[in-house]
Amino acid sequence: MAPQIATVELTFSPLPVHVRTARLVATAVARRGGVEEALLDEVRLAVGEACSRAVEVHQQQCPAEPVRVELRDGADRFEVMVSDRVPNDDPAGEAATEVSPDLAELNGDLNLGFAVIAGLADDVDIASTPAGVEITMSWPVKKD
Amino acid sequence: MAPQIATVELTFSPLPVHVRTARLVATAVARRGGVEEALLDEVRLAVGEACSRAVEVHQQQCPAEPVRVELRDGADRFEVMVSDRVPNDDPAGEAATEVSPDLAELNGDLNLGFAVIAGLADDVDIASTPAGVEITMSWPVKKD
Amino acid sequence: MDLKVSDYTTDDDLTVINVEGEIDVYTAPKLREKLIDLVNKGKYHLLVDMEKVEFLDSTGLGVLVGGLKRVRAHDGSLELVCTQERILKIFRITGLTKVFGIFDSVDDAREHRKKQK
Amino acid sequence: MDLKVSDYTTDDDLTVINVEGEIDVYTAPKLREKLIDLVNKGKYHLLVDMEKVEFLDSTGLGVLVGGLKRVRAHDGSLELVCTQERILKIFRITGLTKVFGIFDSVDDAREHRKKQK
Ligand SMILES: Nc1ncnc2c1ncn2[C@@H]1O[C@H](COP(=O)(O)OP(=O)(O)O)[C@@H](O)[C@H]1O
Ligand SMILES: Nc1ncnc2c1ncn2[C@@H]1O[C@H](COP(=O)(O)OP(=O)(O)O)[C@@H](O)[C@H]1O
Repeated sequence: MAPQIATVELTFSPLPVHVRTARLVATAVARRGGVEEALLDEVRLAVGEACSRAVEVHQQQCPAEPVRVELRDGADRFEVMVSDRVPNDDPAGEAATEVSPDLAELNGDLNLGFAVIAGLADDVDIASTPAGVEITMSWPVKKD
Repeated sequence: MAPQIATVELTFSPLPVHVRTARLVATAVARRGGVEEALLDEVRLAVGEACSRAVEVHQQQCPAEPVRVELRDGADRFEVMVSDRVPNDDPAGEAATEVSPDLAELNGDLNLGFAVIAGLADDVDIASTPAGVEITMSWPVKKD
Repeated sequence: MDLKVSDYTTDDDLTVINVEGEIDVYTAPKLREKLIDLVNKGKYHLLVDMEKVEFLDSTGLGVLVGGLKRVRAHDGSLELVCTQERILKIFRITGLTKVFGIFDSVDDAREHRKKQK
Repeated sequence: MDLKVSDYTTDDDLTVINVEGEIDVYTAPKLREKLIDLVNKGKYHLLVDMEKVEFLDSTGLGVLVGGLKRVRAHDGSLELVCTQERILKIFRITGLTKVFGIFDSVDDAREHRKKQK
């Protein structure tokens, strides 16, 4: 795939209200980038989940640091990367746990957020870097 | 006034389509920040003008550099700063020129954009820094 | 879009909670408070009407699961009314369709409840 | 919101241009092309109906001013139909209410035109 440029980048203080802004921006840019209407709901939800998670870990560990969302409008994929500044998290491990419908299991932290992301994004990559966790998701684009 | 933090920051490649994203974000954040409904039209328009101008100068001088919009949700003002990376521009000088309705004058560059910003923002500051031009605009906020 | 939450209790002792708007990380605390409040008042049979919910994320799911755990501790129930495909999809993805009773209408849920008695 | 532009010419030789949507830095080129195209076809009396315009910025104003200059070069006219306060405000702020004839309806503009002949 050809290298993609970050066309729109959003950074925001880790507050729940800004997750709404992130959803709004991601959906608008995805629509303009050619993501099909039917997929926009998935973009909205998956980006919201990734941002909610980042806001949560920032509030616990570094409330002064902003959360970053990069939107890359590529030739054939619309890509979103949500990055936090909290390293040593183990999101991939958590994500690997299948969500079981067994009520007994609902006592623990279900990580429903990761289940939603995994279920919605066409392609998901979760990377733990020394700087923090990067969740990259993408959807196909129909260019006219 | 107490120091304000940049709650939301948007950077985007200098393309007209992203000016629409900037308008959308500024309006949404202003609404949530407590700017009155009646003023949101002004926020939308003024932020759009400042971004259109920045996109235009970037396209001419540095198409690879992003335009930046900072939205600061302060205690009593909602503040927007649009910055470009093109120094040696003279926006303040241009802005100082009153728009004359004389048709004879319409041959030159009218800088209607600055006229709109000046007419709409409650408070406008245009600063030419070595890095580029920063247009800061603000509106009152009603906190509940 | 803010969240509106209201409730009423039927004569067969079912408390119907009407939720309208977006249930997300920003508004979910409001729904959570409502559920806690009802349980504290001794309402252990809850039916959350999701027909006017425009958006639901995992925080919202978590609040519903939390509510379910609370009412179960009192041998109660928490069921849902939902016919919107986009909302149902989120329950399906997370496997929660198997945890919640999901009905097409408040009447359907009441009917079901009567049969079980 | 994309921009829709269409036109028709009345029997008194006035070309009415219907504009619908947002006229901004992204869509203004489309309106500009339409105006240039009409002038190239010998249409020098233009009336831009702005009633369905939802957003107008200075780029849009610039295009209208550009159109006015073009038709003036042929002793023509470019006038507007606009009653929306939020759009009128932008013409007022920039002093352009004194440059454009602005009417409440297409009929008003045609009436005015007949009287001037
Ligand atoms: N965002 C979430 N992601 C995954 N699970 C959640 C989330 N929020 C809540 N839960 C689940 O719901 C349960 C109840 O959570 P909560 O509503 O905070 O009530 P409680 O006060 O009982 O912890 C948690 O134990 C957890 O299993
Ligand atoms: N964004 C703008 N801001 C201010 N004035 C503008 C703008 N765009 C156009 N104009 C004015 O409109 C005139 C016509 O511009 P334009 O539509 O590009 O046609 P032309 O091909 O004649 O330059 C310009 O000379 C200028 O005075």
